[in-house]
Amino acid sequence: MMPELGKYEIEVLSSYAVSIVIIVALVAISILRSRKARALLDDVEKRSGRNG
Amino acid sequence: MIALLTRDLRLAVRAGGGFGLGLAFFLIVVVLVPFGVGPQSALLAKIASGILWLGSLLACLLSLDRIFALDWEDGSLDLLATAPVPLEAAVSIKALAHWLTTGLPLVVAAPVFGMLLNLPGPGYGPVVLSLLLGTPALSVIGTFGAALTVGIKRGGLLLSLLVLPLYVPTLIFGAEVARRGADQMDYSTPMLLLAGISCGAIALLPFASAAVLRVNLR
Amino acid sequence: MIALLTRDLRLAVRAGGGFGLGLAFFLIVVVLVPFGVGPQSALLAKIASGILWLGSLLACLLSLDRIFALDWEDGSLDLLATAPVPLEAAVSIKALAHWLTTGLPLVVAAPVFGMLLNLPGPGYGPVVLSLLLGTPALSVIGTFGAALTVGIKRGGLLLSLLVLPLYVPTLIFGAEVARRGADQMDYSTPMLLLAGISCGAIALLPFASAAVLRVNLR
Amino acid sequence: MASIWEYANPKKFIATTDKLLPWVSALAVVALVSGLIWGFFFTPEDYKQGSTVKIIYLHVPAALMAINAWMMMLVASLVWIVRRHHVSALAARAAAPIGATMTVIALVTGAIWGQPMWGTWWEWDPRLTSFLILFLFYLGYMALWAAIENDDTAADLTSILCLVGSVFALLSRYAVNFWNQGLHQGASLSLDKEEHVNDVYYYPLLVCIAGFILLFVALVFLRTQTEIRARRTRALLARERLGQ
Amino acid sequence: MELTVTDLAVARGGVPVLEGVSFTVMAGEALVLRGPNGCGKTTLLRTVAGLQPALAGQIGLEREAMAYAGHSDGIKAVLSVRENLQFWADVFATGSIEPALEAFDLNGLKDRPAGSLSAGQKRRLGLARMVVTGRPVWVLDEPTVSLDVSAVEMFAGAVRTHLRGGGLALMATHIDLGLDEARVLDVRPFKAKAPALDDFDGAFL
Amino acid sequence: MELTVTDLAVARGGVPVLEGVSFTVMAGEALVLRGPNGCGKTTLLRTVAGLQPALAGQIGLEREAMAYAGHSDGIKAVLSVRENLQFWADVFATGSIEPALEAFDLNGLKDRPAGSLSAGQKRRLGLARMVVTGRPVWVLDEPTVSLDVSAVEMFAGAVRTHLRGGGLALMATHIDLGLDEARVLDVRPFKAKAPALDDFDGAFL
Ligand code: HEM
Ligand SMILES: Nc1ncnc2c1ncn2[C@@H]1O[C@H](COP(=O)(O)OP(=O)(O)OP(=O)(O)O)[C@@H](O)[C@H]1O
Ligand SMILES: Nc1ncnc2c1ncn2[C@@H]1O[C@H](COP(=O)(O)OP(=O)(O)OP(=O)(O)O)[C@@H](O)[C@H]1O
Ligand SMILES: [Mg+2]
Ligand SMILES: [Mg+2]
Repeated sequence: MMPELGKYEIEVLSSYAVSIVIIVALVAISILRSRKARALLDDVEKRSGRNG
Repeated sequence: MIALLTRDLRLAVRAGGGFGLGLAFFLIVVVLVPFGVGPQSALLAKIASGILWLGSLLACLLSLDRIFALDWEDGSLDLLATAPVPLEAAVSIKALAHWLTTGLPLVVAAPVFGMLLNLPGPGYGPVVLSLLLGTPALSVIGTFGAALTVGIKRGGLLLSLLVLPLYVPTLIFGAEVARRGADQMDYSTPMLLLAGISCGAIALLPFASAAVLRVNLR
Repeated sequence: MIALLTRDLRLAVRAGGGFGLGLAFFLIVVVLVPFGVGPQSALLAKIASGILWLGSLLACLLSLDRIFALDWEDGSLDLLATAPVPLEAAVSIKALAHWLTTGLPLVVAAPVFGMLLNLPGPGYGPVVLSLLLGTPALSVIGTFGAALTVGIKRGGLLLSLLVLPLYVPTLIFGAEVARRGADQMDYSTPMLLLAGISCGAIALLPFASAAVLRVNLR
Repeated sequence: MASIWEYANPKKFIATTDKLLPWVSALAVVALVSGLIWGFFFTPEDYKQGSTVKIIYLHVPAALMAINAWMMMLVASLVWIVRRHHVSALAARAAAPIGATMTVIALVTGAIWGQPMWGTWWEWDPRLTSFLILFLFYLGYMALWAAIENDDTAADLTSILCLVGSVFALLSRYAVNFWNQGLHQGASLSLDKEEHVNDVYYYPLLVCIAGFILLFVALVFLRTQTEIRARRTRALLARERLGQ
Repeated sequence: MELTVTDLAVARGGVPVLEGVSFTVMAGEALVLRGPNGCGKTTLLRTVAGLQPALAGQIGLEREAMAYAGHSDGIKAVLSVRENLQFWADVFATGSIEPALEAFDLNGLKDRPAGSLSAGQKRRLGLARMVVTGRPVWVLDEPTVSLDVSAVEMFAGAVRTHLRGGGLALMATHIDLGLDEARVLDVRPFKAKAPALDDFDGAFL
Repeated sequence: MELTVTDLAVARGGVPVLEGVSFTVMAGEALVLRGPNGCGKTTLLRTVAGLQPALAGQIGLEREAMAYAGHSDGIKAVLSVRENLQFWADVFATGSIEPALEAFDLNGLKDRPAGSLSAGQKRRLGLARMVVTGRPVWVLDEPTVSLDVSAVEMFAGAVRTHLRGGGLALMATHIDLGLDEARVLDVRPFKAKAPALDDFDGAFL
């Protein structure tokens, strides 16, 4: 399954690993922030809907 | 206009000696470099022109936050903005005052500091020339950065972060002129480019700075 | 005490991102050096360790004026001086906060920047080690300088002028450790001296800083 | 009748992107996964570069997106300056961290690639150097956004910075070229068949690039929504305080 | 010359603070704004003076007619009192600073660096600056803070001179200004109402 | 507890400003200093609070008993009202900030960044800080600047509470503090006389 990477195995694998980790982190942070912002807004909207 | 210039110069001289301090910082950078990289004079001669440019760039940078911050804090900037002077002119005058108190002394002092760094003989002319052409651009670009960060308390580091990348083209051409001069090569092309950048920056950036200042004063 | 530390860290993080900006300045210095001295990697490798030290020294320096100036302007320092906390302790805490927001990130980032400057392989360890030993001294000495200039508006350049000569011994031994390390020579002597300077500064300078601060607050 | 500017209304923007987002993200995942798998598992080694050629599937798309993200920010900034649509300012703000991340990926993969190819992690090659400068511009732009409290002021200042910065970034590109001649590969994506890389690498590369573009679009949608919501939350909280 | 403000709405930190503010100040007249802390007087004055944009409504005069003095006085500590005033006189091209020094009794202090003045003396210098601008509309935010009784009288005298010369003045204060003839406007009725919630547009409110 | 000041002489910028100042403030008492602008009230208060040395004379209490509030309030714009107060409460190890928030009606503002407060609201925060210091002697320089009528009442209430708790207060002001029971001291009689010219000693005067 795993392709033969020859003497550059470390380089290729590490660049894939680093890039994928960075991209996944970016996506995860974006999603988390989005969730938080959504929840906070819902909260505030509900509250100010009650009061005002 | 003249009133603004004289006031700025007067303030620079009275409040902690405008002229002297930029120079002193320049001197210190030049003195510290040999401690950092070691005292071999051949090595120093090679990097001398570059260090002179870097030193003057950093000295310029450190004095940038004076341009607007004090006037902002005490409310003078609000008043200047409503005064019967176009803000573009006021910004240019401020840049000029900065150059007179910081850039010009650096140009004058560069040969002396060059000596400390074993700058090769033919290098002196080009170094001074390139600084003379380049430091006005540094002042004008710096004024833009100072206008951007004027509302931010102790924005000093942010200011550096914003301004230094903008300094890159000036630095590259300026240092190239100085280096080629020291190597006795032809330096007319980078010098023309340097002059072009300076003229462009002086002609256009004050408008951007004034616009930014208006936003900040809202 | 802890309250002071957390407040200072909080202020550093909120007001213009304390951690990031010192690092960014370091990065910028490292990036600009090749533009100044030219891109030859052999030359860069030779001066790399020195430039790393100079860069962290300058990054430290630029953030010094934050230590007391803001507290002075808004009157907090008057209040701190009469608070039931010994001023020596308050000063040490301020230095610690400065190191945590400026020195420590620099130590951590140094290897990455070393790469940009083609620092030779064996140099990494010694550079990081010397910065780890040296930056606390830079913070403590800087706090002393900041205490000296606390009453002066925009004392930034004056502060640099006062502090840089005090940084010379630290710089000499620190850069020596880094350079010998990069050349694979024995660096235990300068390292011991560097550690000695750091310990001495940390143990004694807070008393001087507190004394100076008391004078300035009169 | 429906002008494109209707989407400049925050509510409308959120409603529309809510509908589009699942599709765009799904497409992005499909393109990315298939392109990377194709590239990683099913392409041969290059006779010169060996297996390192596989890094191209990350490196080139990331580098392209790093530049394009800045372009998009430039356009959005212009839209904000000229038409003052809040969504475009917020979209520029949302794109900056993505662009910065792409720059980091390009730099890191390039550095890893450089080690076997040029024998060094870093070389002051013009292309590499101008990327480093681009990264600095991203940092400055984001720091300025973060440092200013008033959202409209921040939008104005950052968009002017983006304009001025673009001019200087371009200048730096030329300056850097003048300063040092490079080691880096020339453009290999050109339509000219003679120029670009072997087809074996070319097609999976195209798929990867499409994947990165879709990922970028999806992230910009998501993050712009976040910025809009955060801004509305701030406005509501402020109004609430006013009530007291 | 008259200053007509119609249906003005002002905001601070993105939040509407006052709305529907309308008033007219004729030449020779002074209007004093009153209202509890935080009701928006400073915001209103800054908007009228052209230092920040209005949310809605019109201000009858352009900002070149206004001179504004707020809490910070624009005083340079290292320049002398005379140099401070002379600078503004030059910028506004109004010539002599003698009348201003006279009006606020600064002749005895004129060669002192401004940084060594007491709080009230600094304030007097800040107010003297209004005189040298030569602008017809004075916009003053809490002008008599830190002033003693005799200095408040000087201030009232200076405002009266300004009004007699065809100028007009708009001021905010919590304390007595010594200007009994001035009209008073309470800004409380103009407090901005929270806007309807679902009106979610470009302004995010 | 009582604060006795005997024969105090104070200087600013090297120039003697007041001399021969003597007074006593008992626990539960408030003393208000009055005098025209520039007569030396601020200088006297800073000296009593231990922020600058006296030229001559004694101050009965050491400075660890004093809490001083001047024109600048020591407020950090980026911290919230609560964080600002909490910090001082921690430094002075006095625990809860609730009473202070209560006394100056800051509960509604407590999560706002202090930088976004209006002038009067900032002042209230600055005064609330006095409460959390827990110090027996309050030294206040023009405390009610920018405060509206109701806030002045809050201030008077807070001072009365402090006095009832055995504290004492020393204040300078030009306007009414709402504290009718406070004793008033006019500092004009203590104005320093120019010393004989040939008396040129270590102080160069
Ligand atoms: C470390 C920093 C590096 C950066 C910032 C960088 C940047 C870039 C950029 C911006 C592109 C796209 C250019 C375009 O399409 O016009 C690119 C493409 C490419 N890079 Fe790099 N690169 C780096 C290192 C390397 C190294 C070390 C190698 C291999 C020896 C390499 C090989 C390539 C190849 C083969 C392409 C595709 C050719 C092309 O489309 O231009 N890069 N790189
Ligand atoms: N960034 C902000 N976000 C929300 N509200 C703010 C912000 N900045 C100021 N405010 C509020 O706006 C209101 C108006 O403030 P303004 O300074 O105009 O009041 P003022 O009438 O001048 O009060 P004072 O008499 O105390 O000077 C205040 O309630 C203030 O708290
Ligand atoms: N460096 C200096 N040299 C000479 N005189 C000075 C210097 N600094 C201050 N003074 C003077 O000392 C005097 C005392 O000032 P102080 O601030 O104590 O007055 P104050 O009573 O608080 O006045 P205010 O009511 O205006 O606040 C003032 O007349 C001031 O001008
Ligand atoms: Mg106000
Ligand atoms: Mg006073």
